[in-house]
Amino acid sequence: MQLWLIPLLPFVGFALNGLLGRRLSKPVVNLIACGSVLLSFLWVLKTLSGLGAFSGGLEEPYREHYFTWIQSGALNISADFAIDRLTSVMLLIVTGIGFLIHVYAVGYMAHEGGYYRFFAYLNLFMFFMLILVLGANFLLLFIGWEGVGLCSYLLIGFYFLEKFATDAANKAFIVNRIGDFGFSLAVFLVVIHFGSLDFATVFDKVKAMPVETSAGWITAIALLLLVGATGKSAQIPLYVWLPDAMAGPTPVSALIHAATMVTAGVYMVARSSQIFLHAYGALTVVALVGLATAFFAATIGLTQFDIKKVYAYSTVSQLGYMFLGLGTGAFSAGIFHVMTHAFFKALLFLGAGSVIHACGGEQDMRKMGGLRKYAPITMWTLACATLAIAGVPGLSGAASKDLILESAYEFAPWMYWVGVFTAGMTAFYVTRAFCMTFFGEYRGADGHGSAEGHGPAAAHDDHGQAAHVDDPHGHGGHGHGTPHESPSVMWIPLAILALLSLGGGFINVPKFLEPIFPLHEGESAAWLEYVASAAGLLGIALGYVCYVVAPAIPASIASTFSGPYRWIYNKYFVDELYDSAVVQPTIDGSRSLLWRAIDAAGIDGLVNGTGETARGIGGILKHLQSGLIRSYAAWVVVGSILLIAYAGFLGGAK
Amino acid sequence: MNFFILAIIKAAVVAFILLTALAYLQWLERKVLAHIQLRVGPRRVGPHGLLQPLADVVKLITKEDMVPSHVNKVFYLLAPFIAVMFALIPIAVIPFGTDLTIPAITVGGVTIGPIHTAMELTDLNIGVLFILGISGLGVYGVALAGWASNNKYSLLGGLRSSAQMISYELPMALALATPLLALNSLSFRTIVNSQSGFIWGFIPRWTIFQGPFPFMFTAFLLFLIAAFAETNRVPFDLPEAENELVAGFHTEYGSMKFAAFFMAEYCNMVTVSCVATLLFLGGWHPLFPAQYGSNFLPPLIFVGGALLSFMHAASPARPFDKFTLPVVGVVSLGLAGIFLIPQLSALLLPLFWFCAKALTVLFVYIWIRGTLPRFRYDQLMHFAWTFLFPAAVVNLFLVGLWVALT
Amino acid sequence: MDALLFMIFAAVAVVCGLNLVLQTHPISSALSLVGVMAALAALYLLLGGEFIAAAQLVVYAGAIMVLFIFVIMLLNAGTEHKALKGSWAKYAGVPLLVALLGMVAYLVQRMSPPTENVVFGEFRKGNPVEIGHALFTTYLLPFEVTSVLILIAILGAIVLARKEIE
Amino acid sequence: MPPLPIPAAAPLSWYLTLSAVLFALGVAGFLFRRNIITVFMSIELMLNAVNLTFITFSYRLKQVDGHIFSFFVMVVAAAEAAVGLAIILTVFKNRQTLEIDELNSLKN
Repeated sequence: MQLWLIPLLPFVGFALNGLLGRRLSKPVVNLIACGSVLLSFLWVLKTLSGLGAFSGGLEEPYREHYFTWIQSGALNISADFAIDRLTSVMLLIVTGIGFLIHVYAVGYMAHEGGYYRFFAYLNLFMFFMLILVLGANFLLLFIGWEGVGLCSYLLIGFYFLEKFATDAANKAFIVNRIGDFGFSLAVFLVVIHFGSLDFATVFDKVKAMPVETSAGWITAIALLLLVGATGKSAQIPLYVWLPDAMAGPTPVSALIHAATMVTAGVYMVARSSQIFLHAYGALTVVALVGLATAFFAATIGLTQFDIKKVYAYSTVSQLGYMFLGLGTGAFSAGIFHVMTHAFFKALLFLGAGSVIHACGGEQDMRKMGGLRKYAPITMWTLACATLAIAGVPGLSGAASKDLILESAYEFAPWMYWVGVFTAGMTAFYVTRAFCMTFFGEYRGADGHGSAEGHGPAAAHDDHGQAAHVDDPHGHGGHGHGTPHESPSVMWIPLAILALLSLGGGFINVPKFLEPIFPLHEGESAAWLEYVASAAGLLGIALGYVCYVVAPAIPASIASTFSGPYRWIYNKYFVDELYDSAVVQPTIDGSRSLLWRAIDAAGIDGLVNGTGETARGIGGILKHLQSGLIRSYAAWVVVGSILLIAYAGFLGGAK
Repeated sequence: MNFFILAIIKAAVVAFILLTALAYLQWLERKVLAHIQLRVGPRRVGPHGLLQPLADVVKLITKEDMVPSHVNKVFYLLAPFIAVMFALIPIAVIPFGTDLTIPAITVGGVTIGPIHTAMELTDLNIGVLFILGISGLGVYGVALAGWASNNKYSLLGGLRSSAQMISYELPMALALATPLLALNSLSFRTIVNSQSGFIWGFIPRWTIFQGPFPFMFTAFLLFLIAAFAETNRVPFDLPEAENELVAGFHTEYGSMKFAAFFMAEYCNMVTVSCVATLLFLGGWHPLFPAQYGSNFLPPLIFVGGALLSFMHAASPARPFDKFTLPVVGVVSLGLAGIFLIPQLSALLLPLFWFCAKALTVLFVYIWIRGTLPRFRYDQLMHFAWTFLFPAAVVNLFLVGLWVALT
Repeated sequence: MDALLFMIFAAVAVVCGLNLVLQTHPISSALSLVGVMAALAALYLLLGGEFIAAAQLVVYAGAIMVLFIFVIMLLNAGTEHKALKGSWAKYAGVPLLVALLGMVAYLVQRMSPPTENVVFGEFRKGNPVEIGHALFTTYLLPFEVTSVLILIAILGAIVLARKEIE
Repeated sequence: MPPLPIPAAAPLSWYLTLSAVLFALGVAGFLFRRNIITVFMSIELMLNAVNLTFITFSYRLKQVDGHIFSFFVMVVAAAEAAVGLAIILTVFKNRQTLEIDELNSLKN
């Protein structure tokens, strides 16, 4: 089936763009970037149809062995790709959405510097993501995991002339390292206890073991895996990097930080569902983490004014939903939500991007408004996404969210209620964002875009990274006084995604995933759905009221509950907390202990001492190098004499 | 110690014949050139200048053997010796005919023989390689002569010739390797023996007729061209280009040393023609099978020659030849008679064929010299490296392919 | 007989080698080196290395040394004058070499008994057939590699020696 | 003819000793000569000595490999000579000298 072709195609695109991109013209770069991803998507389709995934086939994982990679003692790690139904869902999401976003980016990045660099990174990301999804053992998964982390770092810091972008990139990278640390520990534990990293063998061994009710090795592994997942999927306590990651270009936020990469944690947990199912405690922790994340992120989302920040927090909270689903044993529901979320969240971000594009780089919703007459298509597509995420019955968001909530109810009713409340909040803030953006009057200054975007953009259009020196929001919009609709290359993907997020709910992913995650029976009471939907609709209504009908209400609420409001508005001061609790001590410790004591005194002393010694010896030996060839020859003769004397007389040769 | 005596005798015989042949080769060359250019050539000394070579030798020996003051003595004197030495050595491995058997003869109680020996000084089983190696050393003579005589013309000549010889040695070796590939041996005797017989009863199974037709023939031509250059003959005689380099490397050489270079050159010519004969032209195998009377060709030729000379002698138009031509006729008649003696004919026929072929090649040498102008130096090198060498390689490759496939 | 031949050619080789070291003019050294090579070729024949002897003549004496002489003529290298400043190696060299030589000779005598003689014609594997067979079966890869090496050498020589193109 | 007063055949050790002598001569040439071309030729002399050793041992071991090795040595020597002489030409072109003692700009 040539699975290797799937990741290879984007890699080829990366290689071409990365190496030759500077010399290639933009159309060629577009062709290479999008074409490679499209080809890979088509190849995925071909492979899946060939494996009969669409016709009820692929019950058993299909596996391709390429070569033995690491062979040390009993440990035998081979480079294998495996594809089962879970993988195929992820593959479709990654390549499909990825392709749409690539196309979108062609329009969005049209005026950016470092064009080829951007698309090279995107393709590289696709490559690693596909490796992550296709890998048949933990090591390949880990490689993809780190690779996507790298690409996310590169793309967040795409405008690397901007302090905030580089800071955000570093933050994301470091926070992820913490998670990856846990993940790698988990991998080591797996090696120790199962002597293999191959999914199939490991999970079979796990299946053979009893379910751990109390803490045990499997629990430890599961928890460490969870740490990794929290890092990658921005769960409490490691979610802080995702909102800052919005410093990257919007397509990146859509592709990496909403649709695909952040769901890698979910995928990983689902992939190792056997382990979690055998570690009851860990599963509960997953559920709790998910629920808490969903709730807190939603509350923060209520108060943000940066449109991308809002969607970022909503992403965090939706991821929390997914983890809630996983934790409550509804793995298929979680994956289902991954898919639907990919649809509408990508759409939200792309719509946001389109809005930002329309406003010439403005991201603050307080400076927007009334865009519905300028950007109707954006509005309608964004409306679809908003309704979908708000959980309006029948739309994609509702379908998956309800499943999650049902399983949460079976797990523990209070979780269900918190989830419902969160759903309401979600509906509220997305509606808020939508209304602030599209209703009312345009609050942005005229010529604002051109003042800030056009000059530098025109000046820096096609030489490299310089394009963003004076454009803090990172979008060198092409100047225009009034907002305007985005080009077709941008809204066509929006339209497709809108359709998907409307009808995506009817793709019965749980049924599809049944061979892997048996649907848990226990017919859920119908009222659960009604309540959830009601919450969603209520949230929408409230949002509409607060931000269209009576715009004064939010301000008054904020003033009355000023304390909690500021608290929430500043994201519970979590960043500051981490800063004071973790970062500063680390810095101080490193400065005082590591730097002054160990590095300066110890290591430098050692190194310099070595250098001094070497110099001393060299000072003696330098007389050997007289520059006269024949003296060298004489030395050779001396050496040979010694050798022969040794060999001949001291009993070398008998 | 029979071996040594035999060897010495053979060496003496071969050396004598060879040196005489060289002298007369020069006479032949002058005659042929003269006739090509519608002159008569030497005819003062002896009838038809037949004694001219002797006269030349005497002249050269009796000349003052002067050594210019500015030369590097040692090498100046060494050079001609080197040249002659490496020119003469290769003859040692060249077979002239089939084995020679002399029955035991008793003269005054001393019994000699019976002697059975090959008609060559030694049958080296790597004869071809040997000749290649020695001829490679031949360069030193010329180069040293040019350098030692401390004269810019000579130096240029020496440099040119050494460069030229090195350059042309490659194609020559490759062209030589071509028949070896097919005949699959390095010993001349084996090579010649494997060329006996006839294809379809009348085409001699010589190398140039063997294999896929054009290749061996091409190899032969390439070898001939390269050999011309190796021996510094026209059209490749730049090292001694009289008119531009004032005779190149032997400007400063007089008398016998000068003769030594000439001997070396003609000896090389002989060697090359012998090698060509042995490797390509079937050595001493007759041109057409015996049942068509190839054994009676030599006597017929000699008889014809005799009749011709008698006729000329009879004609009043040639007063000078009244006595010489009848002598020639009688001699050739005698030769014809000898060829008819069965015991000797078995020995002489191969010899005849061998000499006939070698002489043909030598005649081609002279002919070319009478016909072609001289190359320019850059043309020479260009020709060697851009045409001759690739052609030889391709040819060798094709033959190798053919050998591998069959 | 063999011993006689050996002595003759060994003597030639040693004398020529000495000459190479003692002569002050490069050309003389070069010619004596040619002499050494010729003598060695004869010795190879004694040792049954027919092909290698021929190769010695063709490659070494016929090509390499001609190249040397060619260069010497081209540069018109004169005799070298006395060393202006001698390095210690010159003075330490002789005893060192004597020591080396003595040791090697002693070891050789000790290791190989004088009874095992070199008889001409006892070793028959040196003919072109055997060599070619070994060369194109066992040592095919090194052979090809050497061809590449030679190609590189040709290129290098051309690049180094060509006239500077302004 | 009276038999010669020498052994019928030369011991193997003679050959080895000869090659040692030649090698030492080569080293001597390398040490004492100052003309770079002569030094180069001394190296060739050493190579030849080594070749002789190869051939001798290949005779002793009755294997052809020694010949192959010396053949390779020859090939390498040819390449070396080509490049080395080219280098010498270039050096002479730039420095107008062949004395290795004067080619010491690497020193200090």
